[in-house]
Amino acid sequence: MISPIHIISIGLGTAFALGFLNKKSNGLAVSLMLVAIALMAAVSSSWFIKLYQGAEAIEVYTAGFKPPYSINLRMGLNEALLSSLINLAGFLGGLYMFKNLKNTGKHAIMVFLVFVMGLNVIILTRDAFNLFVFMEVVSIATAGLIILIQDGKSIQAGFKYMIATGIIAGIFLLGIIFAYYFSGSLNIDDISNSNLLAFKGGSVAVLMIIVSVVLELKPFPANGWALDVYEASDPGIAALISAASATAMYFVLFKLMPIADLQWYKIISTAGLITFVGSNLFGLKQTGARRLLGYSSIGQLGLLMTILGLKPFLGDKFEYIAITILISHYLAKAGLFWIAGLLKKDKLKDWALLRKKPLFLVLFGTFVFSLIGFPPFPSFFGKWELIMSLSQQGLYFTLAMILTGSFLEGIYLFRWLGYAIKMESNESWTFKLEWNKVIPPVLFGILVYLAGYYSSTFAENFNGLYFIALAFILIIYLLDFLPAAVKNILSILSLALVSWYMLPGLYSEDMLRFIFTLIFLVGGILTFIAGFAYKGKREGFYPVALLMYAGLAIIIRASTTLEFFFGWELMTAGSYFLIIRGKKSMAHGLSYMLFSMAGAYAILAAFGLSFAETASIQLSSLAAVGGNITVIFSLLAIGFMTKTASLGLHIWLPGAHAEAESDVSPMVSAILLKAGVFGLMILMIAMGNNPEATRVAYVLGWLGALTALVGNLAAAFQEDAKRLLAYSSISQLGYILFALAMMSHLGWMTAMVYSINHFLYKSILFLTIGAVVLKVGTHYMYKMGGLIKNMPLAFIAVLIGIIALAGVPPLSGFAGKWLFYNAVIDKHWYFQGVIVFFSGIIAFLYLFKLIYSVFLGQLKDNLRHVKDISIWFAIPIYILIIGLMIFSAKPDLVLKPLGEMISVWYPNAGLSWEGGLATAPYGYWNGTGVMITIGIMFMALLGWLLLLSSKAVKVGQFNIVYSAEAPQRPETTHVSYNIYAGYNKALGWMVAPKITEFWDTMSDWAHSLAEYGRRLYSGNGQVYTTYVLAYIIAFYLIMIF
Amino acid sequence: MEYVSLTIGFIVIIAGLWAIMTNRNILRMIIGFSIFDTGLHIVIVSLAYVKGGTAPILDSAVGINEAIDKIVDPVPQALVLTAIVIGLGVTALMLAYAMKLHKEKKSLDIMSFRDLKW
Amino acid sequence: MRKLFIIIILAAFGLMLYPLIQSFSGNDHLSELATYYAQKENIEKVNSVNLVTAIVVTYRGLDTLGEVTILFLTAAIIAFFLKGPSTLRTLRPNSEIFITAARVLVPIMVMFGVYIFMNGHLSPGGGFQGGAVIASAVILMFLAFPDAPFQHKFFGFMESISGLVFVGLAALGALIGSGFLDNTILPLGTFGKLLSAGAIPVIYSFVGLKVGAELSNILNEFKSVQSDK
Amino acid sequence: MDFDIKRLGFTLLGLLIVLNWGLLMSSIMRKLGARVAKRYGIRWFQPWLDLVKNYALRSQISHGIMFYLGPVFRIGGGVGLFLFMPMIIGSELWLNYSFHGDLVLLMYFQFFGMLGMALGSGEGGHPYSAIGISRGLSQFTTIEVPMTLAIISLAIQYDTLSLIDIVKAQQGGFQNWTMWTNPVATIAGMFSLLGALSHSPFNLVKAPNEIPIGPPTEYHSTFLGVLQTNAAILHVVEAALFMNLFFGGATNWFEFILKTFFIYFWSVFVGVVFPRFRIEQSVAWFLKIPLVFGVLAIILYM
Repeated sequence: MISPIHIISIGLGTAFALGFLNKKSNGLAVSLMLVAIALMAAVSSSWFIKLYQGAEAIEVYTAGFKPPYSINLRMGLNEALLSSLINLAGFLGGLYMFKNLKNTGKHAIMVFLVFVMGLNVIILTRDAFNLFVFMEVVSIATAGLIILIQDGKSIQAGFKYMIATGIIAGIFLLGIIFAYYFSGSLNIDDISNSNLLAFKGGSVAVLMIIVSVVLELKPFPANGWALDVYEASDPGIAALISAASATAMYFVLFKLMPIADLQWYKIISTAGLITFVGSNLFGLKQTGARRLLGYSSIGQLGLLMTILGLKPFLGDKFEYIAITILISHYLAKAGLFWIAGLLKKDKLKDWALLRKKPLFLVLFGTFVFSLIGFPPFPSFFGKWELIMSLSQQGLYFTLAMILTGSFLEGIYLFRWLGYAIKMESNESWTFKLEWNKVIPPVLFGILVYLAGYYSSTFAENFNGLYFIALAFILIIYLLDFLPAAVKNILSILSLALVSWYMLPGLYSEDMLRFIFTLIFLVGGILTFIAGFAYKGKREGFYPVALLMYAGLAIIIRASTTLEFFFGWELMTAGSYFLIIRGKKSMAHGLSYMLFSMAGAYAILAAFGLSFAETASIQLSSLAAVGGNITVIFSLLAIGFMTKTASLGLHIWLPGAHAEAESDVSPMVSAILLKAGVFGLMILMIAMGNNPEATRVAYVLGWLGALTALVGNLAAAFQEDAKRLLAYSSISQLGYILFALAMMSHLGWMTAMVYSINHFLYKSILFLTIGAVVLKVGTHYMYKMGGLIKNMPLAFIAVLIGIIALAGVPPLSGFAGKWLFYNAVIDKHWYFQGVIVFFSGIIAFLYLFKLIYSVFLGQLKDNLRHVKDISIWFAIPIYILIIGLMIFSAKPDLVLKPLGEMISVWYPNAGLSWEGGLATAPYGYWNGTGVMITIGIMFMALLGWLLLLSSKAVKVGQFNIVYSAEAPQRPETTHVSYNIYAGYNKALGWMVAPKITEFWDTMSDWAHSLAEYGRRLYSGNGQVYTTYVLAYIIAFYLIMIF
Repeated sequence: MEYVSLTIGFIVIIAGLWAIMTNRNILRMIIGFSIFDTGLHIVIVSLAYVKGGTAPILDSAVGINEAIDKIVDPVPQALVLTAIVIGLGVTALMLAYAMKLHKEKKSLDIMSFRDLKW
Repeated sequence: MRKLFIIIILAAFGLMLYPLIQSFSGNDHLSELATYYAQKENIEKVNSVNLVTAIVVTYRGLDTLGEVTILFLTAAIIAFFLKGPSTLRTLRPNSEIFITAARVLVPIMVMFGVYIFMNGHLSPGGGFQGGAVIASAVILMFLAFPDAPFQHKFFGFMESISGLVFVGLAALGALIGSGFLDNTILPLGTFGKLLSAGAIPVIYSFVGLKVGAELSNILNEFKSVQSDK
Repeated sequence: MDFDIKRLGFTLLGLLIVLNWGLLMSSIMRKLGARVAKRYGIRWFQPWLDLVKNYALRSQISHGIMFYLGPVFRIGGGVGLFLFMPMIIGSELWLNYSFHGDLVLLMYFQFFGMLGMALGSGEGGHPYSAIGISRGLSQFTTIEVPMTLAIISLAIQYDTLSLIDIVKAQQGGFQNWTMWTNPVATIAGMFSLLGALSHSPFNLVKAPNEIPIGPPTEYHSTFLGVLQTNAAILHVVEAALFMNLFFGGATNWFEFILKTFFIYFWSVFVGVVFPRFRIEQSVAWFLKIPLVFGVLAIILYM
């Protein structure tokens, strides 16, 4: 093995030797530099491999004397890993900047090389003063690299950087020299053994050392200079500062923390937390990509600092958490800066250009998701462990703040991602992509996935098989160049395979999961069939759709909370991309994502609390929770309700579902929302027996009832067909929530029947309306009309769908209503029940409006030649109708097994069966009998009418009494426009967009706060020095009190 | 004696900081940094002083055998040497920056360089 | 208002420094670490009369390497930072006395610089000090002969070669000696003589050359921002 | 399921009785209304004449399949309601097919006809029919609120949702009627009856006098005949529902006729006295006083 000291010899030697080269051989100089960095990387990575295999850490003494007499370097596992990372980033960064470096000349190349070498020494050295020297080396090299582009801004930024770090370095030196005076040694280990904190002067020395390293980590608010650096320097340099320098500085703090005590750890974690939240809050108002990334980098460093501060609490989990989050940040942030450099656009809104190159869009998405901590990226596992440990230690405030910060970060990152995916852009990609600028981000993109897989292998009880699904999705992504039909077949086959693998086992073991698997996967297959109607490639659709289904399948399979959360987040990610594919979905995709993230964090926190109590992450252990049950139950319920779009958390849904593509709407409405239902059921099965949970459930019941009411009322006032159906989904999920919250046999029966029914009829309706929309080219109902003659297939489907939805006998919707009545009376929830019932009747208003405006009334001229819906839509629609009919005619086929299943949890007050006649505690119902009776009667009456009026003459469209004036607004002449105006006058106040206003206000406040707060960064470098000093004073004050 | 030099060192440090934080002229700020550094160096050297000690160079006055009792601590002296050089490097670079900044806006007022903010 | 705030901060900073003075009690004897360096047997291991030099070049040689690197970096950064078209200036001619004095002084100053760094292990002084003296000779030249061509190729070459030698000797210590920067790769010689203390004088000489070259380079860069033609 | 010819026969007979009683009742009510307004009014057999005329008309037009099916749905709703409604307590056969479902089935089956009618006239293409439907649906939603509250109150009171059981519980004398045992629910129920029968002040849906609005105006000849048939049946069946719920049901046809007459009369009486509401007024009205009574009815029995 080559001694680690030769990292210095190689680096410095090459840097000095570059001086011999003349001006013409700048290319050679860059190449030599890359070779040198590669050699350094080889040294550090070979040590990493050796140490990873179990070798002992080694110490290198300079001049042959033992420390503290000489300077020693240590190469342990952590050091080897981090220096490998730094050298890798250095190499790729150098490659990325090949041209810039070459053009600037050998001096810049030397600076770059020394920069990377200096970072290595910072990692390795164990001597405080040596640390200071090399921190200065790096700091000066950074000051040099910042001005590589030599524009006015970068010079200003560099100068601010210099004055700020100048003061910081001075304080650091002062601390070190006093530490030497008090402890008699400059070796870090000796200093930490000498108990400096025992007396005042020593404490101040420790303070100075720690606080200046903290300041190097750019804590909020003493970090204005750092933001300017990120913004102004070349993105390639910013990538290195963010990825490599930050990694090294973080390690320095880690190395120096032993000189301090527990109190200091707490201070550090608080400082980190303030940075994390504050920085991400201010990030909200940013419009420039690089400055935004700066805020995000600082935020991430704050998180890492918090984690370091929590080290005494995290125990042996610390390294795993810190390294996973560090690596995610390292890979993602470098990647993002590199992409920023490629694009050469700083305005966030201009990033729409990126989607001209799908590869980079995918990379961009990957990095954003890995920063936020989505699976399968390392930070997901890190954050998971962090939250688990925090709640185990009872550090709830920290936990809440970390989640808040992450959420804020999510807001701006996803907004940005949304811009890239959806923002209007007319520009074309004019500049050439150089291979040396492409390789680094691509490589980091691949690495972040690999790192994710690797991190998962450390997680307890985590089934690595889930990565097979992800690998399959990757393959589909790689096959994206194929025509849509091929990918469609592959997708259907894959879902069929998974169903075939999962369903038989579940049927005998777990009816609940069986039913949801049917809804998720078979529903998935049916909606995929509709995909055949699309021509072309449908780029990017299949991977994300499969991602959602993979998430759903994992939720079903999950046996631990970690797996469940893994699946939940995958599903969220997949559905986010599905939703944002819609035409005007940019804002809707964002609000969906934000609600989902908030919900996911609520779930995460709840899982953490339950882990703290039961010390187990098995899903079944939720049942053992006792103490914090109200909080855990509420958090989980809120989390799941973001998916079921309950009142207050529903504002994302209408737009998201309405704007989605025709076959995506049923996926996200009929199928995706059921994930929330499944979650609620799992939750209530586990915790429902507790009286405290019952109290929360009572609230949920009211919430469900109000959701149902408001959803239906709002639906009645819509003019957009898909939006109408979306509001209808909200209210249907409100019914389900209400029924679940009853936590009785009949209540759950109702919920299950509603779930199945809603899946059936909402799929039918969304597929049909979607198909119609594809044909007529508008969502607005007042632009349609009279389509019954052109589209009989669609009409019949919608007719059946609305009869079922309305709950009119004899179709299956009535089963839900009947059960519902019995359940409500049985549970004594009369008033809630009446509200739900009332909203059920309101459903007639919008159902009539839907079918009337689209299919009945006058046919519009421009639609005179529209054909019926695509056969590929008709096939799944009619399969679903057959399912609906079977359910209607023989409800006992479904209800009996459901009853058996539910009686496991709620044995009392079920249905009793006599043939087809079901008897509930209050009423009775024979679905088959009703069907037959009504069928015979209907046929008889039809026969009678046929007999009497067989000679009816068919008349033309306009053979009616009609008089009209010239319209001001053409849509108002359509009779269905604002058809329920009177109703609106009477009851419209109930659906005034109070809730949307509420969330808008919240968002405004956050943004105003950010706008106001970020004025702290006045741009004056001198002021920043006062912040730095004030920060130190603040630390001192905290220390002495 | 050493208390005096230490206190003076601290005073010089604070004076340097005052200069950095109140002078809007960039050159004066850089001078402030030099003062700040000087203060640091005085502090370092003060810490090295041993009562009655002499320079840690062995000559006729201090024999190799009695070095331990007669010299002052050589370590901070070595450190201050390094620190001085570092300070020199930083000052030189700052001056280069000052030249460039002046070239850009024909001004040395730190308030003129606030293009990056918020 | 702002000044008041700064006064408060600085006052608080002063208060923060006060415990340091409070805990400071002077030194009655050497610290343990310094005692080690000053022990006879240890002095003989390095064989340098100037203990500070022993520490700077050998014990804590890595710091010195960093220090050299910082000057190197500064020179390199300034080299590409200040590159670009120079602005014109007009100078009034130097006085005869000044020019004549410079002619006499410059060679002496260079000589003196060389003396300082070559005797770094024997007397106060060393590479940095020597280099600085050489650079002051260069600055005198710039002032006296503003039109004289600057041999920047030569200085660049000096800088690189001395840097390489330094690193090479250091690495050699790791390869054949007992550690990076081990000075015993060369014979330790007789205590107190010019050729003693192993590699220390060699290293320090090259440090001196390097520092001199670097500082001269920096000065040249500053100078060449303005030109006379 | 066994096919029971005797039950079918009795049911058809009952349907015939109900139809004719419905026609007669409507003529009586119209006569009464006319006399109050100091007009002479129609002759008592006018409804039968109308019916025969409409069925016999030779010109028939249709706008399409849904238009054609609309009346079928409509009368299916009326007849179906009759089928699932117990008519005469004490006779197994006059209970019709009510053993297939309970009160909930009845409540939801009302929509069957409404929905079909709405769709049928919708295909007619005349905008007024859609306006009529929108008003009808709007009003109907709120009518159902006090009704539901009343029914739930009854379900709590009698511990069942089975209409037969509710009626049986009211037997044994005048004092056992819900009217006396649960007066608040009865009031709420009777308020919503006003809306359900769409007499003034809640007859904007049909607006029979001023403008040709509403579904029936689209239909004529046989179709209109079918609708009139249905109207006759439906009025009686609705009244029968309230009779069963609040007034002790009927143990014989005489009692049935008497009770349904008075129930129907109540709505006519109110209609003669009060002027018509606009649609938003009637929607809001049902959510005021009747709602209060409905809520009270439940609170009293909780």
